Amino acid sequence: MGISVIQAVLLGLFACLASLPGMGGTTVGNYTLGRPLVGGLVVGLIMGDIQTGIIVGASIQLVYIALVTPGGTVSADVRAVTYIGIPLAIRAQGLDAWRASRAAGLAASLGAAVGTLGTVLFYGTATMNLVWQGIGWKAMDGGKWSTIKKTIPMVDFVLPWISHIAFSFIPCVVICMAGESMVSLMKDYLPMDGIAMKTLFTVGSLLPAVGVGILCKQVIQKPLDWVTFGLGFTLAAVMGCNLIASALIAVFFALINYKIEQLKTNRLAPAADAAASFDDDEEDI
Amino acid sequence: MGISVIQAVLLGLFACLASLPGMGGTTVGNYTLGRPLVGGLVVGLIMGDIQTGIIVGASIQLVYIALVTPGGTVSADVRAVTYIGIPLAIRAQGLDAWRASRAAGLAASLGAAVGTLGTVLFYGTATMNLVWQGIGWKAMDGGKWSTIKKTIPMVDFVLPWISHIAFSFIPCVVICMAGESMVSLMKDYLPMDGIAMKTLFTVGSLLPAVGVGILCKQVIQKPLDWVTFGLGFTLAAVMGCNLIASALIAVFFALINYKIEQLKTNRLAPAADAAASFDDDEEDI
Amino acid sequence: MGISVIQAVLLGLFACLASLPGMGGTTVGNYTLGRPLVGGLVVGLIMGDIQTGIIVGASIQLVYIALVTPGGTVSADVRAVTYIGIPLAIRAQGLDAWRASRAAGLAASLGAAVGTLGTVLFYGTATMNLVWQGIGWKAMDGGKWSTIKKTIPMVDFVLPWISHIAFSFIPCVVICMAGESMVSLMKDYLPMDGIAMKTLFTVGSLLPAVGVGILCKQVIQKPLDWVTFGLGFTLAAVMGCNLIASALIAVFFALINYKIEQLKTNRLAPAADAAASFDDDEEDI
Amino acid sequence: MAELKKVSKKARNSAFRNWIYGNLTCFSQEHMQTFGYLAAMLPVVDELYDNDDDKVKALSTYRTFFNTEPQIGTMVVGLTVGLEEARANGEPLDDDTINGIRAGLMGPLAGLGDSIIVGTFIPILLGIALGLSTGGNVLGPLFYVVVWNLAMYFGMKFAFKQGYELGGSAVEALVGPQSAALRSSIVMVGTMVIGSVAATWINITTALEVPFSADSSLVLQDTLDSIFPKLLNFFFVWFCWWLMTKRKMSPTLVMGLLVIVALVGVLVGFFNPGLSY
Amino acid sequence: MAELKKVSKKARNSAFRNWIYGNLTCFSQEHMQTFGYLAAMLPVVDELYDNDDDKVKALSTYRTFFNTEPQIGTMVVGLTVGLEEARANGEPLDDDTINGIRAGLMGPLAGLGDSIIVGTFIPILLGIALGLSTGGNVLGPLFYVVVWNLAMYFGMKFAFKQGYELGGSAVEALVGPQSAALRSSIVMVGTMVIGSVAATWINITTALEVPFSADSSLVLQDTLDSIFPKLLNFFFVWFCWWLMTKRKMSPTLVMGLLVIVALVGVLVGFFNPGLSY
Amino acid sequence: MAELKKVSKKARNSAFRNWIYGNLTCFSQEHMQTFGYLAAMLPVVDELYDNDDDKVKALSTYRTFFNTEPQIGTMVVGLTVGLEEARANGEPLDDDTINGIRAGLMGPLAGLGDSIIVGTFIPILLGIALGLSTGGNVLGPLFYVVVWNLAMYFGMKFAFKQGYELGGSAVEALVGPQSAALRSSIVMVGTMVIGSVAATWINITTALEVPFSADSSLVLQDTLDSIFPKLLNFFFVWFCWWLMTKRKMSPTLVMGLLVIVALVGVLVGFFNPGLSY
Ligand SMILES: OC[C@H]1O[C@H](O)[C@@H](O)[C@@H](O)[C@@H]1O
Ligand SMILES: OC[C@H]1O[C@H](O)[C@@H](O)[C@@H](O)[C@@H]1O
Ligand SMILES: OC[C@H]1O[C@H](O)[C@@H](O)[C@@H](O)[C@@H]1O
Repeated sequence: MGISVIQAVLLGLFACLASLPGMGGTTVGNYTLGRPLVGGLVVGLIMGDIQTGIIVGASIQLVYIALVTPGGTVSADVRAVTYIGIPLAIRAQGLDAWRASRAAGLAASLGAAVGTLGTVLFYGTATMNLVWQGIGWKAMDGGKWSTIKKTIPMVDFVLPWISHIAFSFIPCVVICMAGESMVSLMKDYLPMDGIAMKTLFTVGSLLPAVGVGILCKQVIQKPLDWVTFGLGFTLAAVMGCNLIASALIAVFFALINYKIEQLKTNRLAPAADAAASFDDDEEDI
Repeated sequence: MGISVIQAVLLGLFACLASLPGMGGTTVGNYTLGRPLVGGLVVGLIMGDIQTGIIVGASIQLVYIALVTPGGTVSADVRAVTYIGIPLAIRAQGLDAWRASRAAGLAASLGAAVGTLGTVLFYGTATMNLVWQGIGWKAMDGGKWSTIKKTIPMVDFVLPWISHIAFSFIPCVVICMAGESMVSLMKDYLPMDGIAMKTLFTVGSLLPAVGVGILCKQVIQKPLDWVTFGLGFTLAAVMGCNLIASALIAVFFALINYKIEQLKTNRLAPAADAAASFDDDEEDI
Repeated sequence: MGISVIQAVLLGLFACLASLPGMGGTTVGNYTLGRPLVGGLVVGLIMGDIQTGIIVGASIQLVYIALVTPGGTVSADVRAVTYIGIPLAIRAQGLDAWRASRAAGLAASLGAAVGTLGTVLFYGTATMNLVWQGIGWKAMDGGKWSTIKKTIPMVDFVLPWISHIAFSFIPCVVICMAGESMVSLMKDYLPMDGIAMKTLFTVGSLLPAVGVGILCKQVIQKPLDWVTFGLGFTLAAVMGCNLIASALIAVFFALINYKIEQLKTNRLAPAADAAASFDDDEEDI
Repeated sequence: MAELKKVSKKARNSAFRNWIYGNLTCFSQEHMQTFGYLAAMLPVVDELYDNDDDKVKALSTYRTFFNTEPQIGTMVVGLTVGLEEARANGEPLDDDTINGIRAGLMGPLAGLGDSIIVGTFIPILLGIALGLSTGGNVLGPLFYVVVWNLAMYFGMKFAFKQGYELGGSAVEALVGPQSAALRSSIVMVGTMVIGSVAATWINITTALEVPFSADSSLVLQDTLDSIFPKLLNFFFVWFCWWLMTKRKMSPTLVMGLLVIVALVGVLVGFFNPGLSY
Repeated sequence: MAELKKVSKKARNSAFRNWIYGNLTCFSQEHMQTFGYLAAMLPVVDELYDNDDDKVKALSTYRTFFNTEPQIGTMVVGLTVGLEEARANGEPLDDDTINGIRAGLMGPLAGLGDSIIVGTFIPILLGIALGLSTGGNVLGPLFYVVVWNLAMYFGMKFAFKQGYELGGSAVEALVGPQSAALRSSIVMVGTMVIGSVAATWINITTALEVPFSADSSLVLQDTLDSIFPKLLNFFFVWFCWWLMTKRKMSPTLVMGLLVIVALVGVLVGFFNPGLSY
Repeated sequence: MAELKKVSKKARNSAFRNWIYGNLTCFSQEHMQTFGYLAAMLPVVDELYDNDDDKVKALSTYRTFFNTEPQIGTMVVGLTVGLEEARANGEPLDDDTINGIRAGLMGPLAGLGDSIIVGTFIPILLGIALGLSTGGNVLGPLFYVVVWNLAMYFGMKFAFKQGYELGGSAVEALVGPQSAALRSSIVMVGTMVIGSVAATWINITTALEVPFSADSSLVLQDTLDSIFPKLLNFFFVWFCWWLMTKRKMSPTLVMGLLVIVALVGVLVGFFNPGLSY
C-alpha cells in the first residue's frame, strides 16, 4: 500500500497541528491530536484503514503514555512517531500483508529513531520561531499601537506556520512518501554528532537563560537581590526542593519581609494610625 | 511438658503488663518485663525452668536488642515473641528433650510469625482504646468536674485492661495452651491480605493525622500559619531534617520573629521606655 | 647507583621545602617543588639523571594530579612520594639496569606505602609545630611588643625548621640512604594500629575543634548565638550545603537581620532623620 | 493580695506517678499520650483551682495531641505543672502558649529519647546483662531490672523537678510586658515542629497503580511524590483539621470517618499496607 | 469622577481564546510562552486604554519571560486581566508587582500542572481509552477526544474566571496604604522562585574533559559542581542579565551572541549535548 | 586634627611577603594559618600604632583561628590591612566585626580556592606540562614552574591590593551611624559560616561498637548520626569553647586535654582512625 500525495499532505498537516509548539494549540493540538492513540485514528482515516491505525496507535501510545515535557524539554517527539511512524508501518504492512500487530511492532522499532529525529524538528521549529519573535519585538520597540495590534497575533498565530511547514510539513511529507529508507538517509545528513546538530541543541539549552535573564532584569533592582535569587537557586540546586517547595519557602520569607517592611512604613506614618494598623496587619494580607 | 491453665493465665497476665501500650507502664512494663531477657526469666519462673527460660530469652533478646518504636510504629511485637514464643519453645523442648539452645532456635523461628501476629494485637489494642477514650472525651465535653475527675483515671488506668484482655490475655492463653499449630490457625483466620487486617493497619496509619490535626487546630489561627507549618513539613519531607534539626531551625526563625514582634509592640509603647527596652531585649529571652 | 650523603642531604632539604606546611611557602614550596613533575626534575638534577627523573616524576604526577587538601586533610603525602619514592626508584634502576618506565612502575608501587608514611610525617610536623606556637602564645600573653615582634616571625618562619628536620629531613635522608627495606622497617616501628599512631591521628582530628572553638569564643556572645551557629552547622551537616552555599544563605539572613536591627536603631533616633534614613537604607550596605 | 498558690508536694508526686505509670496505658494511634497527660495534670489542676469550671477549663488545655519519648518527656509534664501553677495565680498564660511549648518540645525530645535512651542506653544495658546471663545465669536479667529501673526512676524524678522549676522561672518572660513577642515566637516553633512531625510520624501512602499493560503502569505514589514528598500526610492532616475547624466535627467523628475512608480505600485498592506474616 | 472601566465580556473571551489557542504556538526556548501571553493581553489592553501610548506601555509589562503549564496557567492570565483592569482605572500597580506575581506563580503552577494534568490525568484518561480501543475499536480515541477536551475547556474557563475575580479582589491589598510592604514581598517571592526556576528548567553542562593519560582526566563539570551545583545555569543567567542590563543589549542580540557561544563551545569541545539517534 | 595615618607601601609589601611565604609554614591542626596571619599583620600593626600597648592590642585581634585557601586568601589579609589602617585612625572598628568578616570570608574562599586554583588550575597546568615533558623533556616542569609562579605572584598581588582598597572603602559603612545593624549582620554571617565550617572541616567519629553477638552489634556512630549528623564535631567544638570561656582555660591547655582525651579514647576503643599502610 503506497502513500498518495494527498494522503502525505494530510499527514503533514496533522503533524503541524499536533507538534508540541503546535498549530492546533496545546489542548486540541498537542494533547489531543498529538497523542498516538488519537493520531492512530486520524492516520487510519487518512490511509483508509481505521482499525489498523488504532491498533498501531494504541500500541505506540503505551510506550509514551506518561510523557511530560517540563520547561520545553522534549526527549522524544511523539508527534513524529505518530504521523511518520504509523503511516510507514501501515504502508509496510500493506506491502507485506503483515498483521496489524506486526505493524505495531514495526512502528515501535521505527519509533526511537523517528522520535529522536522529531526532537531535531522540534528544536528547529522553536529556533526558527525566534525569527518571528524578532519581528514581534521590533513592533513592540517601535511603539506604534496599530502596528503592534496587527503584528502580535500575526507573530503568535500565523508566522509559526512557516516554521512548521519547514520543520514539520515538508519532512513528514517527504519521509512518508519516500519511505523507511529516507529515515536513515536523514539520519546520515543530520548526524547528531555533527557540529550543526550539536550547536542546535546547545543553543536550545542556553536560550532559557535569556528568558530567565529578562525576568531577572525585571525583579532584580539592586545587587543584593541576587542573594534572594541565590537562595531560591540553592533550594532547588542543593537542597532538592521542587518549584512548589521553593515557592512555599519563598512565601514564608516573604511574610517575614512583609512584617519588616510594614514596620518601616509605619515608622513614618503618624503615630495615631499606628495603633490601628497594628491591630489589623494580620488580616491585611 | 504441657502448659497448665494457671501457667497460661500467668503468661497472659504478663503479656498484658509487658506490651507496648502496656498495663505495667512504659518503664516497668514495656521496657523491663517486655524485654525478652527479663521475659525469659519470668517465663522460666512460671514454667519452672529458669535456666532454659533465660537462655532462650537471651538468644531472642539479641535479635530485638536495638528495637525502637518511634511514633507508635511497631514493626515487631517483642512482647508476643516473649510470652508466646518462649513458652511454646520450652514446651516443645519438654516434649522432645531438646536442649535449651535448640529451644532458642525454635523460639527464634517462631519469632517472626508470632511477632507479626503481635503487631495485629498491638493495633487491635490501640484501636479498642479509642472506645475508652471516647468515654473520656464525653466526660470532658460534659464539663462536670466530679465526673471528669473520676473518668480520666478510669480511662487511662483501668479500662484499657479490657483491650488487653481481649487482645493480649486471651490470645496468649489460647495460643500457649493450644500450641504451635494455633499460630498458623490464627494466621489463617486473620489473613494480612484480608480486608479486615488491611483496614485495621490503614486506620492505624491514618489516625495520627487526627492527632496532628488537633494540634493544628490549637496553633494555626490564620490561613498563613499553614506556611509556617509547611516550612516545618518541607524541612522534614524534602530536606532530610530530623525533628531535632527542625526544632533548631524553628528556634532560629522564632528569634527573628521575636525581634520583629518586639519592635511592633514597642512602636506602641511610650517612647520613654523604648530606650530602656532596647538595651535589654537581648537578655529578655 | 647508590645515593651519596650529599645527594641524600639535598633530597632531605627539598623534602622540607616541599611539604604541605612546607618551608618553601605554599606557592613555591608545596605547589611547585611539591608537585612530582617538578620534583622529578629536582631529583634528576641531584641524582645526575634529569631525563629519568622527569619521566618517573611525570608518571607519578599523573596519579596525584587532582589532589586537594581541604582543611588540612592530607590523605597522601606527595612530597614523600616525590623525594623518597623517586630517588629509591632511580637507584633501583641503576642497580638493575631497568628502563625509566620500569622505575616509574616501581615508584608508583612504592608510592602508596611512602605516601601513607608521609602522612605520619605530616601529622608529626603539624603536631610538633604546636610547641613553637606555644612559644608564640606565651609572647602574645606577655604583652611586651618588643618580644612579640621578635617572636612571631621566629615562630612562623624559623622554628618550624626544627619540626621539618625531625619529620622530613631525617626520615628522608635515612630512608634514601638505607633504601627500600627501610620503608618496611619504619612501617614496623610505626604501626598504624599501634596506640601512638592512633593517638597522633586522633589528636589531628580533634585539634581543629580547638581552633573553631576559639572562633566561637569571638563571635558567640550570648547563648542564643549557638542557634545561629547551629543553623550553619545544619546547612552543612544535614542539607548538603558546601561552604559557599552556606555563606550565601548566611548573607540572606544577615540582610533580614540588618533590616530589623536598623529599625531598632532608628526607633531611638529623632523622627526627623528617620524619613531620610528610610530612603537610603537600601544603598547603605 | 491573696497568697500565692503552690502545687503541694503531694500533688506533684501524684502527677509524677500518674505520668510515669500511665503515659502510654491508654495509647491510641489517634491521641497517643494525651490521656496519660490528662491523668498527670488532673491532680495538679484539681488542687490549684477552687472553682470547678476553672478546673475543667484548665484541664482542657491538655486535650490536644501529645506524644514524645515518655521517659524523657517527664520533663515536659513537670514544666507544665510549673506553668499551671503560675496560671492559677492569675498569670495570663494562654492555651496557645502552653501548647506551643508542648508541641515544640515533644518532637525533638522524642528524637533524643528514642535514640539515646531506647536506642543506645537500653541496648548497652542489655548487652552487659546478656554477658552476665551466659548459661542461663539469673544475674543477667536481675542486673538489667535493677539498673534500668533505678536509673529511670531517678532520671525521671530529676527531669520532672527540672521541668517544674524551669516552668516556674520561665513565667516571668512569658507574661511580662515583652511577652506577646515571645509567645508568638513559641507558637511559631510549635507550628513548625508540628509540620515536621506531620512529615515524620505519619506515614500514609497509596498503593494505587493504574496498569496500562503487562509491564507499564502509573504508580500514583510516584506522581504524588513528584508534586510534594509525603503529600498524603499533609492532605490528611489538613483534612482532619478542616473537618474539626470548619465543619465543627468532633475528633471521634473524624476518626469514624477515617475508618470509613480506610475501608473504602482498601476496597478500591487505594490503600494497602502490604503486610504479610 | 470618571466611570470605572471594565473589561467587556467580549474582550475577556477574546483574551481567553487567544491564550488557550496560542500559549505555545510561537514557542521558543528563549521566550517560551511570552508571545502567547502578549496575544492574550492584547485585546484587554486595547479595550482598557484610550490612548495608544498607554496601550503600548501596558502591553510592555508582559514582555518578560513567561512559562508554566499552559492549561492550569490560564488562571494567571485571568488574574492579570483583573489587575490590568484595575490599573486602567488608575490604581498604582507597577510592572514589578505584576511580574513578581507572574513569576511567583508560574513555577509552582508548572510543577502542579505538569504532574497532575499531564502526568496523571492524561495517562489515566488514555489508560481508559486504551481499554476501550481493543481490536481497533474507534470508541477508545473518541472517548479520549471528547472527555479530555470538554474537561479542559470547562476547566480552563473556570480557572480564567477564578483568576480574573481574584485579580480584582486582590487590588485593594496591592495598592492600599500598607501595600508597599506587600509589593516588596511579592517581588521577593518572584525573585526566589525565579532562582529555583533557573536551577530547574535550565540545564547547561559542559562536556569538557582535560585528559592526562589513558585512564585519568579532569572532568570540568565535576569541579564546577563542587563549587556550586548547576553553576553554569547561574552563570549564564547572570551573564544574560548583565548583557541586557549593564550593556543595554537587546534580548535578540544576546540570543545571537549565545548562538556564537554555542558554536564556539561546540567547536572547542566545551559543549556537547551527547545525543544520538 | 591629626594627620591621617596610612600604611606605607613598605609595610604593605612586608605584610604581603610575610603572608605569601608564611601562610602555612607554622601550620598546626589547631590553629592552621593563625600564625601566618599574625606574621602578616605584624609589620602593619607595628607601623600604625605609636604605643606598644596599642600594638599588642591590635595584633591580638588576629589570634583567632584562621584558615582558607592561602593564595586566594591573600585578599582577606589585604582587607584587614585596610581595616586596621582605619582603626588606627580612630574609627571604632571592634574585634568582633573584623573577626566576623574574616570568619565569613574564610569558608567560601577556601571552597572557591581549593576547587578553582588547586582542583582545576593546577591540574590543567600540570596536564599541559605533562604533555611537554614526554620522554623526559625538561620543558615540561620548567613550563609549570614559570607559568604557575608568575600567575600566582601577580594574582596574589592583585588580590591583596583589591582587598586593601575594599577594606578602606568599606570602613564608612562599618562605622557610620547605621553601622550597628551592619556589624551585627556581619557577625551573624561569620557565626553561621563557622557553624558550617565545624561540620565541614572537622571530622570526628567514634569507632565504638558494642558487640552483642558474633553478627550483631551497636554501632555508636550510627546512633549519634540519628540524633544529629556530625554530632561529635559539634560536641567537641562546644566543649573547647566551654573550657576556654567558662573554665578560662588557655587554648594550649585545652589542646593538652584533648591529647589525653585522644589517648584515653584510643585505649578504650572509642577513637580509631582505622588507617593502614
Ligand atoms: O513545564 C511547563 C511547561 O513548559 C513548556 O511550556 C512546555 O514544555 C509545556 O509542555 C510545559 O507544561
Ligand atoms: O517516638 C516517641 C514515642 O512514640 C510513641 O509514644 C511510642 O512509640 C514510644 O515508644 C515512642 O518513644
Ligand atoms: O581548605 C583550605 C586550606 O586548608 C588548609 O590550610 C590546607 O589544607 C590548604 O591546602 C587548604 O587550601
